[in-house]
Amino acid sequence: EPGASDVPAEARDVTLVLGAYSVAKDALQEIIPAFNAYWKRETGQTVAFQESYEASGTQARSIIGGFDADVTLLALEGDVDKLVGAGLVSPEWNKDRTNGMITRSIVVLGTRAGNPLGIRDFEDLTKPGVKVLYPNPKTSGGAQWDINAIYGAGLKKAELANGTKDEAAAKQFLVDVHRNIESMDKSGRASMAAFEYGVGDVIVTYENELLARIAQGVEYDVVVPPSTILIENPVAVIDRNADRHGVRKAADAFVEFLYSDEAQRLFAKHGFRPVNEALAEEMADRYPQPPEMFTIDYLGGWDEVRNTLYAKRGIWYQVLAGQ
Amino acid sequence: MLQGRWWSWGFRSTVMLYFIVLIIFPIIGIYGQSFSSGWAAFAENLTEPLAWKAVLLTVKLALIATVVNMLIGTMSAWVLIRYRFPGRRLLNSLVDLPFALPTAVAGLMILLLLGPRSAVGGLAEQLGFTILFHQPAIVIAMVFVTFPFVIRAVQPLLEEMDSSEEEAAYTLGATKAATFWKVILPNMLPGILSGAMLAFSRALAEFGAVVLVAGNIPGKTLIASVYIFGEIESDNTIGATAVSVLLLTFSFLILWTVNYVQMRRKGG
Amino acid sequence: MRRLWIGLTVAVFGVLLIIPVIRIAMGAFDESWGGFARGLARPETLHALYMTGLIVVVVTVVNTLFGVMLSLYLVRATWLGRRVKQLLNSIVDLPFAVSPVIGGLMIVLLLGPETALGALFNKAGIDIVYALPGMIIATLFVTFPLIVREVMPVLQEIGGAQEEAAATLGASAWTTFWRVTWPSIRWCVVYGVVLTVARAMGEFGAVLVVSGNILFKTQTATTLVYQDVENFNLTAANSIALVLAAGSVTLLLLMEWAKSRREVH
Amino acid sequence: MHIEVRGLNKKFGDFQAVTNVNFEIEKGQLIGLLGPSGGGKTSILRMLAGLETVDEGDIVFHGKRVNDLPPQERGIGFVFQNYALFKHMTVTDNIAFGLEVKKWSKQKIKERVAELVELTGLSGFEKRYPHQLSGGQRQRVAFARALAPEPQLLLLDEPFAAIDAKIRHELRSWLREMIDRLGITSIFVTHDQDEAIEVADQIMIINKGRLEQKGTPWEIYKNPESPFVASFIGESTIVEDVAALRGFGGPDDLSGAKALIRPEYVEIGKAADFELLSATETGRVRHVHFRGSEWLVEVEIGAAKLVTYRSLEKEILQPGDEVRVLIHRAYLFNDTDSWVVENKLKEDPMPVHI
Amino acid sequence: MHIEVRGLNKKFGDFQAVTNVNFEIEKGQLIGLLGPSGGGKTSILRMLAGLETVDEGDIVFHGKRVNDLPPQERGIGFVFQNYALFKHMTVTDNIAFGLEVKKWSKQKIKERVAELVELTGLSGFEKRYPHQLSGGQRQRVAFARALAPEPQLLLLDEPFAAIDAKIRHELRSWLREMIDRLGITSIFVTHDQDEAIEVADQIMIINKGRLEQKGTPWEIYKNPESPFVASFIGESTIVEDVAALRGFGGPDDLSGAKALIRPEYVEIGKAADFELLSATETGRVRHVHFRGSEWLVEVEIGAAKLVTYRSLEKEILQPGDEVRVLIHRAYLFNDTDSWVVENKLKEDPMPVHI
Ligand SMILES: Nc1ncnc2c1ncn2[C@@H]1O[C@H](COP(=O)(O)OP(=O)(O)OP(=O)(O)O)[C@@H](O)[C@H]1O
Ligand SMILES: Nc1ncnc2c1ncn2[C@@H]1O[C@H](COP(=O)(O)OP(=O)(O)OP(=O)(O)O)[C@@H](O)[C@H]1O
Ligand SMILES: [Mg+2]
Ligand SMILES: [Mg+2]
Ligand SMILES: O=S(=O)([O-])[O-]
Repeated sequence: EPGASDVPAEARDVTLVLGAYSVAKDALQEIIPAFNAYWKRETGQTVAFQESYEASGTQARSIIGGFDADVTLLALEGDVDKLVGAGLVSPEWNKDRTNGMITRSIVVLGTRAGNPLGIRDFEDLTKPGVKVLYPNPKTSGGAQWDINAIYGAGLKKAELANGTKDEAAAKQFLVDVHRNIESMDKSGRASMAAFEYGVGDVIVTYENELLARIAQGVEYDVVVPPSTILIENPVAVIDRNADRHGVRKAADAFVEFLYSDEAQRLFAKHGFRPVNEALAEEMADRYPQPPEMFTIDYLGGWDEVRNTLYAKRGIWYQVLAGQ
Repeated sequence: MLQGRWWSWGFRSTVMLYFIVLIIFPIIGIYGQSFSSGWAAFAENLTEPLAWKAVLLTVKLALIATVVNMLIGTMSAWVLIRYRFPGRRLLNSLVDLPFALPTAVAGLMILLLLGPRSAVGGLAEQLGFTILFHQPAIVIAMVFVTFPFVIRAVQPLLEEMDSSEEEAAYTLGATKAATFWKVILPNMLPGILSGAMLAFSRALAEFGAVVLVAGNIPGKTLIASVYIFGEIESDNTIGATAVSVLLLTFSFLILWTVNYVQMRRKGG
Repeated sequence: MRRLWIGLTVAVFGVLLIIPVIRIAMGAFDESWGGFARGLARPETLHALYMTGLIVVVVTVVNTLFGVMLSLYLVRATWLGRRVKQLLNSIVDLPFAVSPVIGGLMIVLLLGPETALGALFNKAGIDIVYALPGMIIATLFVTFPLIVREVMPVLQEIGGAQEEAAATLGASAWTTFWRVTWPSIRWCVVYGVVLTVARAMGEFGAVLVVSGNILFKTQTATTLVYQDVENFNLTAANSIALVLAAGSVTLLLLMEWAKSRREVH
Repeated sequence: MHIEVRGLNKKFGDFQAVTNVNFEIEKGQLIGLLGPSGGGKTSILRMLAGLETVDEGDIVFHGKRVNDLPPQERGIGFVFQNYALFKHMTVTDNIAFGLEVKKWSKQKIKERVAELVELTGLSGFEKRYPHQLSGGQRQRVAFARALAPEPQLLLLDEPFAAIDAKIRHELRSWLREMIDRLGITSIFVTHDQDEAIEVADQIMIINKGRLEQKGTPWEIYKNPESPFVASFIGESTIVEDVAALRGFGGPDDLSGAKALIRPEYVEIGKAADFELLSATETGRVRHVHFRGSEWLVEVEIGAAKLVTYRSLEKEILQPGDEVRVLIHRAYLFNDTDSWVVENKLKEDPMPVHI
Repeated sequence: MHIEVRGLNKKFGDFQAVTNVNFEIEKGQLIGLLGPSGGGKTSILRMLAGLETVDEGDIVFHGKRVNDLPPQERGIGFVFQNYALFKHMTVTDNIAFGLEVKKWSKQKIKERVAELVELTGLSGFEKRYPHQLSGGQRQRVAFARALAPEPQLLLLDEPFAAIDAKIRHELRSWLREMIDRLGITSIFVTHDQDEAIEVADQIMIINKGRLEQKGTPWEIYKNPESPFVASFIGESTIVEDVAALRGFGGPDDLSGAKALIRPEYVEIGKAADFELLSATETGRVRHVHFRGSEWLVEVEIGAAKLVTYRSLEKEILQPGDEVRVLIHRAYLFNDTDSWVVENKLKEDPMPVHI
């Protein structure tokens, strides 16, 4: 920008463009004012935000297509990898204390109030007559976590039974669950909405989504399966855009702020698990720890998952196509 | 005089340019995209069972929705133009509602009105079938969003129609029904067809309303536009555009045939 | 017979249109008047409605102009061959057969900042995608067939005799159009305009893809409604939907009224 | 079909298009409705067909009041003034329409259509659509379409207006023949008096919504009941001052009366051509027009202008020539009355009151 | 406007509607296009107006080729066969349209419209819409609309078809007068030979897309250049065996020739009526029709049927009466040639070759 060097950086008001995945919206809309107050206090600079909330994949694609976001919060590490691939984000983005992750959650099962079908575990989803909801992993980042959880639980079960991570058994487990699918919506939110409007008996979704609804006064039972996956959602500065707009400093500060206690508490208010160990410790009673919880690494990391589960003719495809 | 020529030449070129840039370019773009990695990739994306099943399902349901709309649309257009009854103007003004409603709201409406908790949904459930998240819901959504087309295409024709043809039929002994079928209907036919074409195309491509009320289960309730959306989101632009191209080509062939037949009939 | 048809039509309208509208109205007033007003008075609602209004106006004006001219050419022009006309005629409808999502994607792919054209505009300081121009182009694309399809059959139906008469009386093409053709097609143009307005107001898929759905910048009424639905803010969603529906119905009622005034000569 | 019409009235808005029309038509007759444009002919026909509601009065077919019967139950055929062909049907389909409605067999329909196509000279045009036909061809299709189902009552609105003399002749004689054979009652509208006189059994003269006179052509020609009829039928010139004409002055009270004199009442020639030279007077030729099969000659006698015909075989006259003129007869009328007067010098001077 | 047409051709699809038509029209002339239905009259007119493209040939106005000039620049007026009135305009607005386009002043437009309304007998209908008018009224509006801007070339497609004799006469004489006053060139289409003969300076006979003959009515009547023209103009009957007729047999080679005999070539009467009784033969009356101003009599001589006219003033004949018949002249033709023969017993036996 012409004249950028004449004016001291602090004195100029800046605009930060934020592209986030939809589930994070409520929390972010509380965090942004907090950051603004903090930053004003610190530097005297006012930061105006332009926010966009879309499904994680959509957001990533928009940014690659030219949407000028400076900071992005996405559902999956994989989506940030796409940005790295497009040269928008430095490959070093996740070399920090939490590997670039800003929130955590786990995949749980939500049932109607009182859990009328007595659902306890993923296993129960295979029973005939149980109508199951999860979104479509093609379009929804949340759904990939859901499928990962079910598949992982299958692996865990096989491992407990005969000591090996039997992929065939896990796949069969996925097939059995999928047999009871009622609807695969386009996003986690849409799936949740359908559940709320009376469709299905059980929804597989983020823990924070259910907690947020319950906090709003909707009556659901949250069933935490003994073995499920730990969800981690990343944040990243879009280096190219931030540099071009000359808002590097504010962008970095905003990301930094997200790690702060203040922000993490706000996230927690909306049902997320903190990434900050001290805080996690403090809130341990609010978030049950499933005994057999596993992370994406149990499945071999995102690269492996992409190559086996969601590959072109991969396991998920075979489940869908009934092969 | 020469000035007049220039004007008309300018108008022609502007309109044609607009048409080419706005309509033809993007469409060529879609074709270009789908073949951007060669014929093999294109073919592979289409021979994908999930893809062609979605296309088949979409075509089938869109056809059903179009036929339904041709029937109720023709009837409604007729009633709204030919009969005078209280509330006619209001009904006439409601026709375009499905367009004005965001398709997401349309989907939501269907969800709320036909879902398992609603009276209709409950009744259907008792009769042993589900509407929502199954094929009936898709058809209903398609019928809803394409409702105005046939009506709006037929109405002006009915208004412009010369009544003497109808009178001639009466004097030849044709009953009202026969006159309708043989004289009035053929006169409305261009409107019905052009409305139906639009409705069909739109139903083929409808996304917002359907995605909310269809189960999107591949092979069962996954329609093409949702499939396309999935492919886009999972970064398979070629797969998405390939299916699009298939639907487009199909639409184009139908439209062309209809136009051809109509032009042939008119000989001009 | 007459009764039967009227009854059936009213039933169809009742089931397909009136009940849903009532349901929307009920949804909008779920939390009584206050909820409705709150839903609408939010700054993002006002901005989104403003964006929608802007798009509707531009798109309607441009497409009406070009739509009417193209219909005239497709029906009457002798400088277009029969085959060419047939071909163009079939292409006109294609935007409808293109999934709006793909339509939007094409605009991003053709005009995005990475493309040659997009870079050109970018240099000139004009953003196309993820900004108003892109949204307008997307809506233009999606609504293009409406007016053409309304006007063409009527032009065919009335035939060229009156226009020929005007030509022999020395009227220029321009005069002939306004004095002779226009009065005959005026109502279907109006129908087409209403359809265009409605469709432009309600368009979702294409706009979603090209707008990036940026709050206070590119968010339109429809994408806002969608977001509200996803965020379980049904009252607000219904309120906005109700406003859009009321807008289009009012437009049509106005048209009916104007028409009935003209009918009594 | 026997037809009776009583006290027929029709208004469009507050324009009285048809006023108190009464008539009766015997089965099998061919009636010509003749009258000036805008007189109400089409309106009467449309009411008979049931296409226009009747404001007042009764229409009775076969002794049965049909006012409320819809057109399709009246057993009529109608040829429209503007043809009203089915745009989307070929010539064949147009003609076959009424037959298909009546559920004739395919074979019979085919034969009938072929016969009518032949008759109306449309062979070779069977597959055409109306917009591909010339004006006269369209009218012939309309004609054939109405005739095809052999209706009981045939209503024809200017059926020959766009058809040339030759085909018109053929159609007329075919119509005549069909009417006689099947006993079809027909009413046809025409603005052409020659046509009405030539074809019709009876003529009804309609003017300003009223039925002025009904009768055979000869009756109407001989005894016109009103000056309107007299001037409408046949050619004529009006002479203001009758008394000035040789043979018409004298004791009779001709004050206020005008004379209508037809060309055939007037004879011109050289002195040698007339036996009763005293009844003639001198005139001067003003114009001579060729009229297809004779000359039309305009002569001036003082202030009065007269026209007469002259055979092509006779010596050709030139404008300015002096000729002897004999007026056989004149049709006199004043505001209240009308009567015919013969040339008193030629015959018995008794006026014939009607 | 001086008009020249050279080698005009027009096809619809592969139907040849107009074939190699050539003619020239002097400024200020009134030309009648006469011919059977479907002959191509409308097509020629439309090409002159620029409403139909010319496949081949040139149209030249005032020495300038106008093939590619659009209608609005040709300075023409056109009366359409189907009227083509502006549906949404009143009578006044329809007539005023061409004047407004020419930017006449309000006052002048008003006067001109009033004049034309008066002339066409449409007073009182100024505020009506076309659908509220009778057929003839519509045609009159079409007529007035085309005349209003006083075009240089007036093209009229059956302008009088739906108008009654009286108004037709007025319109015609007004048209004639305007043409003479302003030097407007006019071409009008008609299927009615009487009309063409009465009104036109010159007649062009169009048949099957070809121009058969062009000339004054009297020329065409006297010297028809083809059997088609001969039979199309005037009434006539065809006699197959000419030699059997008295006065036409003899040394000439009549093999294969047929005779066309017009009513005015035939004279009937009692023996006393004829000077050259040897030239007559005996015939029998078959039918007598009233023809408005004379009788049409059909007579039979052996196998031949003839028609002739008879004055109303003469003694009335009855079917079956025996009469003497004199045939003055016959128009003979075979496949290659045609010529006129006079009755040899009556005059000089030299045939007149044309
Ligand atoms: N659009 C068309 N397509 C095909 N044939 C046509 C078309 N228009 C006219 N014709 C044919 O061309 C011939 C000449 O038509 P045209 O209208 O010139 O006849 P016309 O002499 O005006 O007859 P009429 O006296 O019946 O009006 C007719 O045989 C007609 O059927
Ligand atoms: N719909 C209408 N509204 C008002 N006036 C009408 C309507 N239809 C006919 N008229 C008037 O009624 C009168 C009679 O019309 P009609 O059509 O019966 O005349 P017509 O005798 O058939 O004349 P033409 O020989 O010109 O066809 C005319 O003056 C006409 O203007
Ligand atoms: Mg009439
Ligand atoms: Mg014609
Ligand atoms: O918004 S989701 O990508 O988690 O569905």
